[in-house]
Amino acid sequence: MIISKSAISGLLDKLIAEYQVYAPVKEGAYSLFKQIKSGSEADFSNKNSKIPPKGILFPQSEKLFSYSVTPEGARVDECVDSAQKVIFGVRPCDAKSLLLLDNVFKNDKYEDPYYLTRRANTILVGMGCNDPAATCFCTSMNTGPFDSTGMDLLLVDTGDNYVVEAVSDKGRELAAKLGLAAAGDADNAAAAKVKEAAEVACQVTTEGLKAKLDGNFYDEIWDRVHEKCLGCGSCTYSCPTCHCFDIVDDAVDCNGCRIRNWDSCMYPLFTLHGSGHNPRTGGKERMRQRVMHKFKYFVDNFNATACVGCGRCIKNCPVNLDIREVLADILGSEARDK
Amino acid sequence: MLGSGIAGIQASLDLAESGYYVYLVEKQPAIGGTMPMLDKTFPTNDCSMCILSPKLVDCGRHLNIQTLTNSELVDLQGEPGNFKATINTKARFVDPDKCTGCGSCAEECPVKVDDEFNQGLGKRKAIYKLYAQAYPNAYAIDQTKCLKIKKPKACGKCLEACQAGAIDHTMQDQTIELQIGSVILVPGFEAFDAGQLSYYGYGKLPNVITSLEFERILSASGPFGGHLIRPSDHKEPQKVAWIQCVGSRNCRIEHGYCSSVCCMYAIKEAVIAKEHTPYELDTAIFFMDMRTYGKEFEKYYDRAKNEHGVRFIRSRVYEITDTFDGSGNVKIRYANEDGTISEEIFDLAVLSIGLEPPKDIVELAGKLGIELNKYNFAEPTSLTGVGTNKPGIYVAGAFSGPRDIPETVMQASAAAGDSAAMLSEARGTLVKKKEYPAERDVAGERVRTGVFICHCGINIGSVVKVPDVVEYAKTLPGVVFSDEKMYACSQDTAGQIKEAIEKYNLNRVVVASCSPRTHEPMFQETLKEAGLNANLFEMANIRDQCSWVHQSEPEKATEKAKDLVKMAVTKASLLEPLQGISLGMNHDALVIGGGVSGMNAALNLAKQGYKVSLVEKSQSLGGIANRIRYGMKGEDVPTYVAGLVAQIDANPLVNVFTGVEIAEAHGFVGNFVTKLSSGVEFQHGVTIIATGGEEYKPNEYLYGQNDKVKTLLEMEADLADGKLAKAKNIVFIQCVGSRDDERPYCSRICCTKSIKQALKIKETNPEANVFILYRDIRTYGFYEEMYTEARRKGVIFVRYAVDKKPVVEAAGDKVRVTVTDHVLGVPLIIEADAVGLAAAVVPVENNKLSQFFKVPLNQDGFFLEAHMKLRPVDFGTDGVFMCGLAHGPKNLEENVAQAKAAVARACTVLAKESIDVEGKCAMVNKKKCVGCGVCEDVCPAKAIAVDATEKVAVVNEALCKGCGACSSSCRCGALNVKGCTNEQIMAMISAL
Amino acid sequence: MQRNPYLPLPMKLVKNFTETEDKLIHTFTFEYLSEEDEKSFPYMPGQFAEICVFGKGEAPFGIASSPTEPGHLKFSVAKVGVVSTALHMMEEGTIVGMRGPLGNYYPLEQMKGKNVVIIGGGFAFTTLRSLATYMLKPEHRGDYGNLTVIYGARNPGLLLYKEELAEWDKRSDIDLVCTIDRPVEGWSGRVGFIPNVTKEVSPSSDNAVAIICGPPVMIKFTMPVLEECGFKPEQVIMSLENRMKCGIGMCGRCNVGSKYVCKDGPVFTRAELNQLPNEY
Amino acid sequence: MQKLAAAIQDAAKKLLDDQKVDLVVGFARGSLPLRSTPGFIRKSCDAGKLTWDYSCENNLANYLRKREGKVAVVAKGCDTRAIVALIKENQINRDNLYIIGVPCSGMIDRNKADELLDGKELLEVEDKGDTLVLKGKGFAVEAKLADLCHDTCKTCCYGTPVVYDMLIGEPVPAKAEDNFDDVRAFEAKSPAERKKMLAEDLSKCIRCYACRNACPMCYCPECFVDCSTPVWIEKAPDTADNMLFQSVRVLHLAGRCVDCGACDRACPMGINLRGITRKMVKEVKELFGYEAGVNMEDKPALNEFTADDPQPFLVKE
Repeated sequence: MIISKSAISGLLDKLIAEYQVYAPVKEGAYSLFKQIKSGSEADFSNKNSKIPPKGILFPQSEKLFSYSVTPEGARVDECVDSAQKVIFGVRPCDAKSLLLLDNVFKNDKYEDPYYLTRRANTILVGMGCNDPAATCFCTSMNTGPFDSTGMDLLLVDTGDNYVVEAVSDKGRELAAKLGLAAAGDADNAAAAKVKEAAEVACQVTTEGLKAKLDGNFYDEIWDRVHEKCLGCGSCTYSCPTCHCFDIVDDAVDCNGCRIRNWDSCMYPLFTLHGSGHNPRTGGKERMRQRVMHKFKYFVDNFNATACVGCGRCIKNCPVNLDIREVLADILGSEARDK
Repeated sequence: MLGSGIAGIQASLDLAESGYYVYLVEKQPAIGGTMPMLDKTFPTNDCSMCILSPKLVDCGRHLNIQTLTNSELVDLQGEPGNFKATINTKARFVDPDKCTGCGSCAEECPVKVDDEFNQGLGKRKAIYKLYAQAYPNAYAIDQTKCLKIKKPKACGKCLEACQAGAIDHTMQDQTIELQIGSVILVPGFEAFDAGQLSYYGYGKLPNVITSLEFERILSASGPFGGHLIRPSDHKEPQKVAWIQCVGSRNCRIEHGYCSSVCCMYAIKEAVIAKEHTPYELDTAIFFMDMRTYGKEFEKYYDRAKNEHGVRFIRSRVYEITDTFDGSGNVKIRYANEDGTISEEIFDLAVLSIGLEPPKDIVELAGKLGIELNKYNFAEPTSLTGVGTNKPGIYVAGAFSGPRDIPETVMQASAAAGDSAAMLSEARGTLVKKKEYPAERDVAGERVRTGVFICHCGINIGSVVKVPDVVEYAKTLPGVVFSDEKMYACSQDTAGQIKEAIEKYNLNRVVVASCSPRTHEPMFQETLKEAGLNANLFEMANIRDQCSWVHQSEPEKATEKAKDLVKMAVTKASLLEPLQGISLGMNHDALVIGGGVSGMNAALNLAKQGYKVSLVEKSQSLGGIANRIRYGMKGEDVPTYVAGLVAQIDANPLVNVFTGVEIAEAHGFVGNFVTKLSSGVEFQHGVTIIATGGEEYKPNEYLYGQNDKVKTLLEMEADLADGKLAKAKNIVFIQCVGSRDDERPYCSRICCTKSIKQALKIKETNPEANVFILYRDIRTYGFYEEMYTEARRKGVIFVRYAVDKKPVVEAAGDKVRVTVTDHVLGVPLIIEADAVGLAAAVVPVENNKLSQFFKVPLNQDGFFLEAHMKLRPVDFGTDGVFMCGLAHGPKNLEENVAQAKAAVARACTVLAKESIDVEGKCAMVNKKKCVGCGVCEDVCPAKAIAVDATEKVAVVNEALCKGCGACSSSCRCGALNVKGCTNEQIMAMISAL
Repeated sequence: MQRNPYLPLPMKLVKNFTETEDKLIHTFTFEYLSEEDEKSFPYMPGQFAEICVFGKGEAPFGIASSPTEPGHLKFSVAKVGVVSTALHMMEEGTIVGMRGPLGNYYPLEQMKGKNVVIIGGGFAFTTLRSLATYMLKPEHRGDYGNLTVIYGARNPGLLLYKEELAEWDKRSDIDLVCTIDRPVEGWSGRVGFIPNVTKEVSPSSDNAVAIICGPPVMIKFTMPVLEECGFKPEQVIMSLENRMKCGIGMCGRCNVGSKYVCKDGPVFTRAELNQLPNEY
Repeated sequence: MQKLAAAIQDAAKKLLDDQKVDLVVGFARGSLPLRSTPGFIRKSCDAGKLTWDYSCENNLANYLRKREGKVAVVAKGCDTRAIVALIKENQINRDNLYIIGVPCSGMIDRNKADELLDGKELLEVEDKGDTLVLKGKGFAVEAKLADLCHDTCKTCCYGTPVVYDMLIGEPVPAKAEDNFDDVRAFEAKSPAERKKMLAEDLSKCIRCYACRNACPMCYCPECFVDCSTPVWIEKAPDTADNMLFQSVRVLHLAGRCVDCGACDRACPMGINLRGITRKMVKEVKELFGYEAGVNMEDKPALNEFTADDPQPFLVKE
């Protein structure tokens, strides 16, 4: 299938009539995924959004339910969002990240209705990366600039057109609904050429990483890698796979609502127990948790690394603490487990 | 205590806190004296009422001060230590125990009377309260004006209005007898009646008013709510003049003394008036000599002149007349210094009226057998500060001579000190101590709050729907009981609250009524009596902050009252019982400095039975007084000093250390440890700093280069030793090293001292020519008489301008002094045989002591008192006091008084068996504290410091006043004040 | 999709009882509002629930009652945080939210036929009470061998469930050893710290499991004693107390190694814990 | 630049060799163009990792609190101001700190480069003295250093370290005093405009707290935003709460902010945080004549109360 670039805006308008449509919107030098009201708002010129689109399915702050209490009981109204959504222009790394998050929000025992409902009602229209950034290392993290895993449709930029590949049934249905024209062989060939040309220059060695992490919890490498870390949350909040959250009440007297907000394992109070005991007291422990969780615990549990190589944490870190270097340091360190 | 102005209040509090029972006798229906009438006070521009109010409350509530208002002493018999006083109490017609001060009666009273408190500028009713914050907070009936008292069948509206049943028109005068040990006479002063001086037009010209009237105009509680207008036509004045020395420095009407306070209050009024007006107000002060001789006064004068643009016109005012143009403006005709005559028109002229003794004082003095001076003031006997000719009777305040508030307070404390010294054997025998039932342990109990909503007569009830608020309170979390009260503060309500606490097993109490500032302690008392911790109480102010300000919107006011109650209930639920702490108290004293002040302090302490360590850094006692030969009134100072030294030596309670300094000092009130440079270490409970001062060594006027040029102290020695007998021309130059850029303060004593020496010279050699070159002659109080005498005896006074200082040159065996005379405008050349330089009084090096005892110095290097006005010998740091020249320049008499004052203040501490601190102090959450030290810097009580090793702030609970400065400065949230925590405050806000 | 695990079940506080003499621990009894509600809350000893104080938030607490005691839930809670403080102040009759049961439970199946040693210290005795009560129920008692309970507190006033302890003491099918840290007048039981008392009791590890809950320091010193008695890591069962929010293994707070204490725990054997980093 | 870097390396090497310090905190080469990263050198053989160029923007004072042993730090003017302020707050022991001062005439603002390139990716930078050539795939843009300089650096009058044990390089020439034109322009707007402007900017905040953590003066063990007793502020990134967060942060920095711009640089969302902090810097300077951290002697403005303290800030316009 194929869409001409000039038709994108109109196509989005068509979608907006039926769906909540999210697409990259330019904000100064960067772009962000936002719900658009008109197709013309979308802008695909940036390599990727500043903050990942995960917030569309797992908002930074969301109301879980509201309540009011009476002497007889409590009235609880859940606030599950079941609106039909389209995320348009999602990059392969971010699409992959949602597959990873699925594991979290539907574990062996529980299902999170908020995320899962949105997830079920969301169509992902992906967009391949013709020209990956220098900070991208997706190919090292089991995905790639045109990896369509997790998407419903994949758009390949061939210059004047997007060649559209249907990935899932949901994608095919949407394509049918939109009545997309079939792509010619030349277009498909152009797309294949683009795909081939796309080069992720940065390669991060992950070989042996898991094995290393399996045995280096007490290694002194952790004393060093965290040293420059300021302990802010710009890496976790810009990470498409980070999913830690907090639950709070916002209430006047007994009427209020329960809200969940993103939280970060990099914050010192994250694990502070009511008794005053904190199992992760310092920056070293928190940095280790972040790395371990992404590259070991997640692998243990779901057989996948909780990193998609999008490179946002590298760009957003105020002190240029580069996860690629951290991983290299860990791999290069002498194993010396207790 | 005869008189209840600030002197009576201070002396009563000092005595009562030191273990004596005080009867405070006041003619008026409320205590307070003159201070409540004043708007702001110099030199700090503090609101007079605001600073007085806490003392009023303390005094009024004190268990060991019995206030007798509407009362007068009619007879005194017996001996010091055992007097019998007869007191006549006039009928008040209102029972102060029942009256809640709500004011409903006055609203109904039909009789309007000129309000003397407002200087007749406003009206009050026949049933009235002297002023809003009066103690007792009870109304009184003006017998002469009340319709019902004149005709029992007439009127009676107040009776209907009073829901407390406090009014009784049939009340009779009563006479009681008191057994007392001593009398302190503090009747204060009366304002000079400016109508006596017809040339000022007071009483004839509507826009000539007195300074006291002007105070009331400026006052926010005054007749015009602080809006500066002319009382005659309510016009905003554009130009205001002050005329100084009205009824002062005037021998023709037998007011030959200086009233001491008028220069400063006039400057203050001019400055404050300018602040009050949104437009540029022109202010001018017509004066003869600007007498800003007190601590920080000269700087105040300089600021008024240079920053505020107050005009100062050195002149003599001849008369004030009408401009006759219908504007009501006044024309001031005056002579300039050079003799020329000028005129200027002003919208308003303020007469700076002087102070004079109360008219009825002669009679009282007669009853007491007290001698008065020729103006009918009771001048204290020499070098006693507060003594009278009758043992056991002391005098303080303006009645002992015109003086300002700090000096009055100092003298009051001194009188208390002398009185206590005399009665020391009886200390603690008559004082009462309240006993409370054992405190109920409410820890961990579920919150059970009782809420009491007050109608305050009609004050709240007529605006706020109290029953609605009561019902609303019942719905709030933790509230198990809610009720309304006509007067929550009445005696019977206290009983009902106690009953409710018991019946409903309340463990928190909320009262919604008026201001916690006045009423919280009373309600807390009720809780204590019911066996609850006082800190389980919370108050909502639904009167001042609700019904009064929202009178026209009753519905909204009711809603707001509900909110205020909800906030209070929310905070109450988070209140915890707080326990005060009790620390040991060492009852010994340390006096630093062995001059006249230090010795007087040590002796007075010893007389009160306390052990004293007296530390003097030089080899012998006496200090700078060793160089003084004559007192200001001619006293034999060497003999006096020798006498003091002998008494010190003979007193077994005084341990003297000479030739040593303080090497180290640690600790806090009741628990100081001081180490001397000799290695001796001892503990003490209080410290009195009396390190004295020095005479400035001049660099100017050939001093040190020519042996004819001497300082006043050197002159004094020469004079006494007869070395000046043959001198023909003698010149005194004033303000040497004072009132300049380096030392922008007045040294206070030099004018008087120079004149004293000039008179001495004239006495021995009437032919000698004595010249005094001055900028302003500052012979305050009765020293003005010496100035008058000196002029009469031919001492020549030549004023010089600060930019044209006299020139002193060597001229053979003489010294040539050239000065430009202001009157003649030509240089005057004097070939002097001796030149006396009135060198400044300068402080000694005090930095170390300042650090050791955590007490501050002012910019001039003198110690800085806790409060300029009302705590003149105290420091912000508890248990440390000061006196003498260490505080600032003053003469011997004043130093003696201040030494006694410091002792009286110290004894209020020493009399305590332990240091008991109420629980409301700061606390540190060590986990949140970073030890940044902001709290340490901002703590006015020096009660918090960062521990150097632990790097966290540590509170000294004995010193903490719970003011909250630290907690509001602590950005980490590590500091909280118990009973007012961040959490409690946020809970209150969140409750809205 | 299954039931929304974030939604609380309304329950009524019927008893707010001050459990210890320092008044810092209260025991709360909550009643279900309906039979269906009760059916929707099937739990086992060792599980916990998130108690939600409306307006303040929720916090996890181990369930102290036993499924053998129908109709209500019981918790003993120390006053430490916002929610527990609100609970302590709560009027009887107030509605709270209950989310659970959460977490795993003591391995009652595997314990069948074995001797059971329960060791508890201070206010960590709550789920142990649930466990003991469960096993003491006549229909369950036969499933297990000897039951030894070693329980200690600083002083007698700080022991939880004093009346029940007295009853257990009278029974012959449970061997109860109560101890306090220092001698106090009127205390006739044992005196000494849990590790020492455990050493004195010296429970046999043959065909036994030990379940131990208490303050970290108690656990630290009791472990070697159990080892001396021959207990292998597989025979020692513990319950962790990490900070939790969601209780369903998502929010990441109680993540230790690849486990989520809320979902995979809080009950772990010593052997399982040995595999985890010591971040608990 | 190269020379300075070499001098820093030598200094670090010598300090470590002479065992005068156990650690040198300096700048190391970053992983991206126009970026450096804090470097921690413990062995003299590693001293070569230290660098100095236009990208050494981080405030290294952040790494000096709670240090054991003797530490040396490579410090620009703003770093030293923060160090001075932290010494005054008992957070750094001057005796254990060796300051290698390096005069700084301004660091490069990456955001400005990004804006110049309008989202195109910067891959390489060529330093040509007064200009930089910004290169990427298929483009090369030359830009004046002065144009790329951080706004903070443009108004900074303390490029030369205010305190140091060793100074590397020449002091930078004195600049005209900061006249706070930016703040004045902000003040000239109506309250409604100001509110709108702040709200728009702060609506971007994601509450990652990079600003707070990057600030050398924000070091409370528990920030008020994290406090649960009481809850001062909701954690959700709501614009009103974001504004409250920054208002309180600025109040907490009153008389302490050294105007280093670290908050501004750290913000991943490009919020103009310095615009807010500088308003307070200006107020404190105008009212109390105080600038934080410019010398060791002055007492912090809000740590002392005098009767003469100006009060206009208490009065609402």
